[in-house]
Amino acid sequence: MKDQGAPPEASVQVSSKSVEDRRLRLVNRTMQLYRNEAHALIETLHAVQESFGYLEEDVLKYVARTLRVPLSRVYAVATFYHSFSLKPPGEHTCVICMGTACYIGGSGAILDALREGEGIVSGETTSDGKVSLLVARCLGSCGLAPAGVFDGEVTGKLDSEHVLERIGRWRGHEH
Amino acid sequence: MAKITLATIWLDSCSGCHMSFLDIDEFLIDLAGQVEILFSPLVDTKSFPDHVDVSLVEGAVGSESDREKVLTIRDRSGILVSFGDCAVTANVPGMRNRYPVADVLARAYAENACPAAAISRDTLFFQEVPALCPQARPVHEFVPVDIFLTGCPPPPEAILYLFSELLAGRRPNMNGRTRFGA
Amino acid sequence: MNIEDLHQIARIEKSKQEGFQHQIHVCVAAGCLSCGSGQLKEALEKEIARRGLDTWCRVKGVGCLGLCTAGPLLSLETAGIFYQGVKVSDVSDILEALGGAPVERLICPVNSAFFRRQVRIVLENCGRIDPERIEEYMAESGYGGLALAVSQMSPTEVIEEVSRSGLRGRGGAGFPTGLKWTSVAKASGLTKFVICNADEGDPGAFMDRSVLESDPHRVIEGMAIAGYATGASQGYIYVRAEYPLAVKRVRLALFQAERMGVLGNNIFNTSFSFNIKVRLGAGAFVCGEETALIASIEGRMGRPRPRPPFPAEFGLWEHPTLINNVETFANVPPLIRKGGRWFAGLGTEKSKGTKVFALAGKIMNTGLIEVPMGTSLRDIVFDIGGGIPRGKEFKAVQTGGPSGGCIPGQFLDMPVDYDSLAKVGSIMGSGGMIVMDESSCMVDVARFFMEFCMSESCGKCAPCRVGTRQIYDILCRITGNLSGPDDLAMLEDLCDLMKSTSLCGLGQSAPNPVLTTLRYFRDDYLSHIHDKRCLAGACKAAREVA
Amino acid sequence: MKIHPRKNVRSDLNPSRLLTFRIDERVVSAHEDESILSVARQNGISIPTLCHLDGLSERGACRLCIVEVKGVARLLPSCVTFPRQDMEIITASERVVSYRKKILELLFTERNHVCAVCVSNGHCELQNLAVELGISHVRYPYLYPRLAVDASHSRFSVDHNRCVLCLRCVRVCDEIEGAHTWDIMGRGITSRVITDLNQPWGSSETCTGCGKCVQVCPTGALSEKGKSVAEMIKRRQFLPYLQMMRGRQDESWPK
Amino acid sequence: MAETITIEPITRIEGHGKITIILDDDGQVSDARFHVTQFRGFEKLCEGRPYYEMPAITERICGICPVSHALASGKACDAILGVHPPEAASLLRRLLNCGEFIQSHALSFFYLSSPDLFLGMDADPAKRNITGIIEAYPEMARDGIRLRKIGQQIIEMISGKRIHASWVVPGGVNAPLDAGHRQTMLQMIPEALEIIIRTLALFKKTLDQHREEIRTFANFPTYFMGMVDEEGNLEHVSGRLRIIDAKGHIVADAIDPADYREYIAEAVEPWSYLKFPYYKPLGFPAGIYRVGPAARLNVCNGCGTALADQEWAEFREIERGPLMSSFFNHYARLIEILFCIETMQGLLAEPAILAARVRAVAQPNFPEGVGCVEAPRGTLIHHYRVDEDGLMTWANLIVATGHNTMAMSRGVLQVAKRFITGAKITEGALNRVEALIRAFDPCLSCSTHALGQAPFTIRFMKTDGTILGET
Repeated sequence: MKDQGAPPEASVQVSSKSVEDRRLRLVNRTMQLYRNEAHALIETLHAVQESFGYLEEDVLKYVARTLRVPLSRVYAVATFYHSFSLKPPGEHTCVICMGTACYIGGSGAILDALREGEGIVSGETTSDGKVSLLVARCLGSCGLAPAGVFDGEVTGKLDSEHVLERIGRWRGHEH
Repeated sequence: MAKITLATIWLDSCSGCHMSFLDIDEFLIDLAGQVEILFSPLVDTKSFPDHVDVSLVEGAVGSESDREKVLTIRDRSGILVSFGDCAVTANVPGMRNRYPVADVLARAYAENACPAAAISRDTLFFQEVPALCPQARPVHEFVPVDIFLTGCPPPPEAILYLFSELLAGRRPNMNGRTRFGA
Repeated sequence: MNIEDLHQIARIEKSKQEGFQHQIHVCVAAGCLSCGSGQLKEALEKEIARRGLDTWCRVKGVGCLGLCTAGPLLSLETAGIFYQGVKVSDVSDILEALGGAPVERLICPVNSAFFRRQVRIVLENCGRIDPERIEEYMAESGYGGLALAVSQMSPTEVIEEVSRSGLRGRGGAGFPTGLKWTSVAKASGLTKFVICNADEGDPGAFMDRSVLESDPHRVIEGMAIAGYATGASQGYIYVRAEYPLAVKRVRLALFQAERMGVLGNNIFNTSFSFNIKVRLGAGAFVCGEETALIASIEGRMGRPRPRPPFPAEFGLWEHPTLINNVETFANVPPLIRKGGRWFAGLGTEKSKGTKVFALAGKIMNTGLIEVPMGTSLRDIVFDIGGGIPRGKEFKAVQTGGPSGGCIPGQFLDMPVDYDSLAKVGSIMGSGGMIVMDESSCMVDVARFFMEFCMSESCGKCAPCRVGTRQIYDILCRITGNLSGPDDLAMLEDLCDLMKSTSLCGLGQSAPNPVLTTLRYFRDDYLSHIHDKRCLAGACKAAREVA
Repeated sequence: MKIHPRKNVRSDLNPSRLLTFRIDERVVSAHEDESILSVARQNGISIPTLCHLDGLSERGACRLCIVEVKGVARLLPSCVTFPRQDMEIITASERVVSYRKKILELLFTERNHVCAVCVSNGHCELQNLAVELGISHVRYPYLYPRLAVDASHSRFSVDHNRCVLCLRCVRVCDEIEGAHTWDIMGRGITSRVITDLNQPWGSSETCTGCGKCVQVCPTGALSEKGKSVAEMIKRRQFLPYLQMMRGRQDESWPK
Repeated sequence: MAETITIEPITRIEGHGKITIILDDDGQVSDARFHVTQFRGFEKLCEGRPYYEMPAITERICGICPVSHALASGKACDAILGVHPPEAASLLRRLLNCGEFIQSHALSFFYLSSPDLFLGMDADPAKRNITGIIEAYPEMARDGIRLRKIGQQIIEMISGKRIHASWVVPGGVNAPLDAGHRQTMLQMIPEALEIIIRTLALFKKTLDQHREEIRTFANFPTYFMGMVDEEGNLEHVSGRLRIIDAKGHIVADAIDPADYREYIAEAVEPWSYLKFPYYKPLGFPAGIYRVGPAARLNVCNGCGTALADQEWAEFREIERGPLMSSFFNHYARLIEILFCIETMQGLLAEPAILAARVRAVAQPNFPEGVGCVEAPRGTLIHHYRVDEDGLMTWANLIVATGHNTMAMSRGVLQVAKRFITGAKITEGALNRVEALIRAFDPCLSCSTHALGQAPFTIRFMKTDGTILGET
C-alpha cells in the first residue's frame, strides 16, 4: 500500500472542476517523483504554491492524505516556512527586500511609504485585490540595494517614488 | 520604641488585599501599638505624608493618576511593598490589556446601556477624571519595589509575617509563604 | 566516462574556444540580469549574427563578474577589458571597437584594487565560464579533482589532504573540515549522506548564490569528493527557493553531470557511486542550523534538536551525515587537484585559504570579492571596496549577519580571520560584510537584526522564542526614545541569558549584534536613553513600539 | 523502555555500559543511556523541568533542566545529556538557578497567565516551579498577547493564554494515542498549538477524544470543560501504565 | 467668585472616590459632584472566557463582597446550564452569604463608620479611625474585630479561603460541608449573638446625638427595592425582588430577577456617560430608588427570625412608612447581622446541609442567564450571554452602588447645603459629606467594575421629578 499506484482520485477531494485537476498535475507529479513518501511534503507544498498561487485548504487535505502526513503536521509545516502562503495572492506581487544592505540603503522607508501611500503592509493584499506586498529576508542582490521584485522581475536601486509609481500603475491610479 | 509609620493604598484592584490585611484580626490591636497608619483608605488623611517607613501598594497601575500616585509613594516611602497579585502581575485588571481601551469603554458605556443608546463609541469621551493607561500594568514596571507579596489576596499569615519581620528590623524573605494566585 | 574521456572533452572545448578571436562574456548572474544583461546578451548575439561575425566572435553568458554596483558588466576575455553599465544601445560601438581601441566611456578599470587585490580560488571560474555548459567547466580542469581522488587516492588520503589544507567550514563557525569528514567517515553505518547547505540565509550575503549561479559544477564536484571520502553515495543540495536562477542552474548542472557520468554509478569506472538531489528551502533562516536543515530535508519543520548526537553520527534519516556549505565544497576540487599544502600556503596560520565576501552597504564597490584570509578590514573596505561614498565617515562594518557583530573603526587594521573576528565579538559567518557610515544608528541596526532573529526564531526553546521578542521590544523602546533607566541592564541580562541557555546557534548568537553595538557604540544607546535623541539622526522618535 | 524508537534511540550509546560519576558531590552510577535528569531523580535530586515528561520523547526545549558540568563551559540540558565516566555535574549552582528563574519569568511574560482565575490554580506545574525557584515577581514586561479560547470540543477546551508550548500534547497524541491531532503552527513568538488544519478542536476529524493531551498538559491550557477555577487536577498515571502495557513482550490473551 | 472644594480621596469607604462641592459668590453650595476615579472594565475583560470561570473572575470585582459576586455569577451560570443546584448546595450558598453579611457589615460599621458615630463627626481626623476606636473604646473595637473575624472564619470554613475562594461553581458549589466545621460554626453563634446585641443597644443610644445627620443624610422620599422570600420576609440569596413606593405601597412584587429589564432600565445621558438605573415605569429621572440594608428592611414584611423580627419591628416604629433617611443604613446593618446569625443557626440545623451531592452537572443549555442576589450594599445583578461553546460574548453587571447613585448624589448636595457655608467650612462639615457616602457604604470597587472614570453630574430635582436644575 505504501508505494505504487496513483494517489487517491484527486477530483474527489479537491473542490471544483477540471481546471483544478490541471493545476493538480504538477502536484501529483511531484508526489509521485518521491513515491508519495512523507518527506516529499515540503517539495509538494512548493508545487501546490506554484500551481495554485497559495496553499488551498482542500489541496492541503489532499496532500496530507496522499503523503500520509497528519493534517496538523501539514499545517504546521505550511506555516513554519515563510515561502508558503495560505491566502490567495493579489493580481500582482511586490516584494521588497529587507536584507541588511537594503535596510541600510533605505528599504524601511520604502515600506513606510507604501503603508502611508497605499495603505498596505507586508503580508497583505490591497483591498482591490490588485497587489500583494511581501518582504524578503534577502534577495541576494545586495549590490543593488535597496532591491525588490515586481511580478518576478528583480529591480535594484529602488526608492519610494519609484515603488509607489509602479504600484499605482498596477492599481490604476496615479501618484 | 518609635512606631513604624505605614501607608496603604489601592489602585486598580478589588481591595481584597486590604481585606486580607484586616484578616490578621486581633493582631490588628497589637499592631496598632507598634505601627502608625499615616495614610490609608481606613484613615482620614487626605494627602500622602512626606515620609513613611513602609507603604503597601495594592493594585495594578491602570490610570494616569495611579501612575502619579506610585511615583509619589516611591518618593516618600522607605520600603515599598507590592501588595498582592494585581500590584505584582496586573492579575485580573490586566485581562483588559488584550483589548484596546476604546473597546473596553465602549462595551461598558455605549453597548451595554439598554434603551436605544444616545451614545455611540465615537462620541464617548471623559473629563475631570484621570486618563486611562492603555494597559493595566504591574507597579514595578513604574517604580522600584522592595518587597513583593504575591497572592490573590496574599494570605493574612504572610502579611503578619511581613510586619513581624519589618518590626524586627529585618527585610522579610517571602519565599514559600505565598505564590501567584494563592 | 573514464578519465581519458574527461581530458578529451576538455581538449575539444579548449580548441573550440580558441577558434574564436573574440569572446564577449556577459554577466548573467542575478544582479546583472536585473539590470538588463539578458537583453544585452540577446542584442549582442543578434547584432553579431547580423554582421556575420559569428565565426570570429562569440558571446557567452557567464556568472558573476564581481562588481555588482557597476552592472550590467561584460568582459572581453582575450583583450582583458571590462565594460560597465552597458546598455543595449552600446552594442554596435562595442562590436566596432573589437580588435581596436576600447570604448572609453564604458571602461571599467581592471587595474583597480577591486580586481587587483583579489585571489580567486572559489571564484576562479566565475565570470569566465558559461555555468550552463559542463564542457566549459571541464575545460578548466573541472572534475579533475574528482577523477584524481577516486582513481588515485584512498578515501583516507582524500581526508588527509583536506586536513592538511587546514580548510575550515565556510558556513560560519569555522569547524575544521577535515575533522568533520573524519567523523563521518568513521561513523558506523552503510548508508551515509552528504548535504550541501545552500540555504544562504544571512541577509546581506550572496556568495553562495553567486557560486551556484556561476559555477555550479564546482560544488557538485566537491560534494562527490566528500561522498567518496566519507563513504556516502547520496548527496542533497538544500538550496533557497528564493534563488530561482541558482536552483535552475544547479538542476541543469546535475542533469549534465549525470548524463556525462561524473555523477551516478561507477564514476570514472570505479566502484564509487554518487547521486545528488536538490531540495528547496522554504524561507527559514534557522534551517542553516544542521539539525534543522536535516529536519527540513526530511519534510518537517526546521526546528533544531539538541546536539549531541551530532549529524556526523546521527543525521539525515538517522544516518551519518556530512554537512558543509557551498563555499566549503567549492574549495575542495582545487584543493585536491593542487594539494593541501598549496592551499595551506594561503591565508594565516589558523585560517587557511581565501574567503569570499559579499561587500554591501555604504561602500563604493559593492559586490563579490575573494581575498586571502588575513587581509585587513581596512584593505577590504577602503582599498578593494573603494571607501565610503559621498564623503561620509566610516562607522562600522558588520560581519557574520544576524549572528555576527558590528566592528568599529578602531579595529580596521585587524586581519580578517576566524580568530581575530571572534576576539572582537563578531564571527566570520558566511561572508556578508555590510559597511555602515555615520548616518546609521547602531541601536537601530541592532534592532533590525533582532527583528530578524525574532521572526526567524523557530520557537522551540523558551529563551530564544521569548528572549528575542523582549530584546526587540527594548530596542524599539530605545530607538523610540521611550526607554526607562533599567532598560540597558535588562538588555544585557537578556543577551546573556540567550547566549547561555538557547538550544541552537541561532539563539546563542542572536545577541551578538546587540552586544557588539553596546560595547563599541554605547553612546548611540545613551544618547537615545538620556537625551532622547538619535546621534545618527536615523531614528524616527515616533517609531511604534510593538 | 523505548516506546518510540525513532525519537529515543541513540545509536552512539551503549545501554549495557555502567558508569560512575558525581551529581552534586554525590557519587552515583547509571547506564550510559540514562539521562542525567533521570539519574538525578532516581537519586532524589530534583531538577526542574517543563517539557520533559516520563513516557514521552525528549525535546530539550524548555531549558529549565540545564545543569553545569565541570570542565564544560556550556550549560547542558539534563534531559538529553548523558553521563560520562567521572563526570562532575552540578544541578543547582547559583548561575544555573538564576538562568532558570529568568527563563521561567520569560514564560510568564509570553502569555496571559492569570493564576488567580485559572482552572489549574494550585495544581499547575508552571506555578509550582515559580514557587520552587522563589520567583516573587516577573522582571520582564508582560507581553499581553490577544489569544483565544477554543471550547468547541464537547469535553475539553484549549486556552492559548495559558500554553507554555511544551508540546507534551503534541507528543502524547502522536506517540501514545497515535492520532497526531495536535501540532504547532507558525514559528517563534507566534507559535501556537493547533488541531488538524488549525480548525476548531470540536471539528477535528482525527481527535479520538481520549483526553491524554489534557492530562499531560502542565498548565491550565488544556482542561476539562466545566471544571471551575482551581478544580482541574491532572491525572498522569495512565502514561507509565500504557508504556508498560505496550512495551511488554507476551500477549496474554488469545487472539 | 465661585469656589470649589475638593474632597479627595473619600476615605473609609471601599473604593476610589472624590467629591467636588461648588460654592456660589455668596458662599452658598450651588452644586456638588461625585466622581469615581477608577476603571476596571470587567464587562469587556471577561469576553471570550468560558462561562464557568465567571464566578472566580467576578469575585475579583470586590474584595469585600466577593461572595455576593460569586453567588450572583453562580446563579447566572445555573441559568445558562438550566439546572437547580442540589439542596445542600443551595443551603450552603445561603450559609456562605450569612458569613459575608456578618463580615462586610461589621467592616462597614466598626472599621469605617464607628469613628464618626462614637468619636464624633467633628473629632480629630488623626484619631478618627479604627485605631482611635481601639484606643477610646477597646471593648467595642474588640467586638468589631471579633465579629468580622467570625464572618470571615465562617466563609473560610465553608469555602476554604476567606477572600476569593472560588468555591461557588455553576450548578452548585465545589465541596460539601465538613461536619466538624458545622460544629465549630455552631459554637461560634452565641458569642456572635452577644456582640451584636450589645452593639445594637450601644448604637440605639447614639441616635439622639445624630438628629441632624438623620435629618439630612439623603432624607427624601424615593422608591425602594429589595429581595424577599415567598412570605415577603427578608431574603438575600434565593428570593424575588419587590419594589415599594415612598409611602410603602408595593408597586411590583415577586419579580423574577431574569425579568429585571422590565422593571429597571439604565439611562445613558450624553452629558454624563454614566448609566443611571431607574424604575422603568416611572421613567428617568423620576424613577429614583434605593437599595441596601435600610431599603431591604423597608420592603420586607419582617425578617422571619425571632430576635431580628423584634429589632425590625422597633426599627420600623421610628417612622410611619418606610424610613427615608439613609443614616438608618447603619441601624439596618446591625439588624441584618442579627438576622444572619439566626439564619445561620437555622441552616446549620438542616440535616441536608451535610449532603455530599453539591453540584448539578450539565453543559450550557441556554444562551443567556441572569443571576441576582442581595449583596451587603444592595441588589446585585449579573447578566451573561454565551456562544454555543459556552464562551462569554457579553456581560452586564448592575451593582448595589449603581442603584444608589442618584440618591447618593442628591444626598451629598443635601448634606453640603446643610453643613457648609462659605464663611466657615469646618473639617467636621466636610467629614459629614463623606459620612453620608459612608452611610450608603458604597462599594466603589464594585461600581468601578466598569463604570468608573465617569464624572457624576448631579441633577437637582423635586420629589415629583421636576428638574430644578442640572449641571
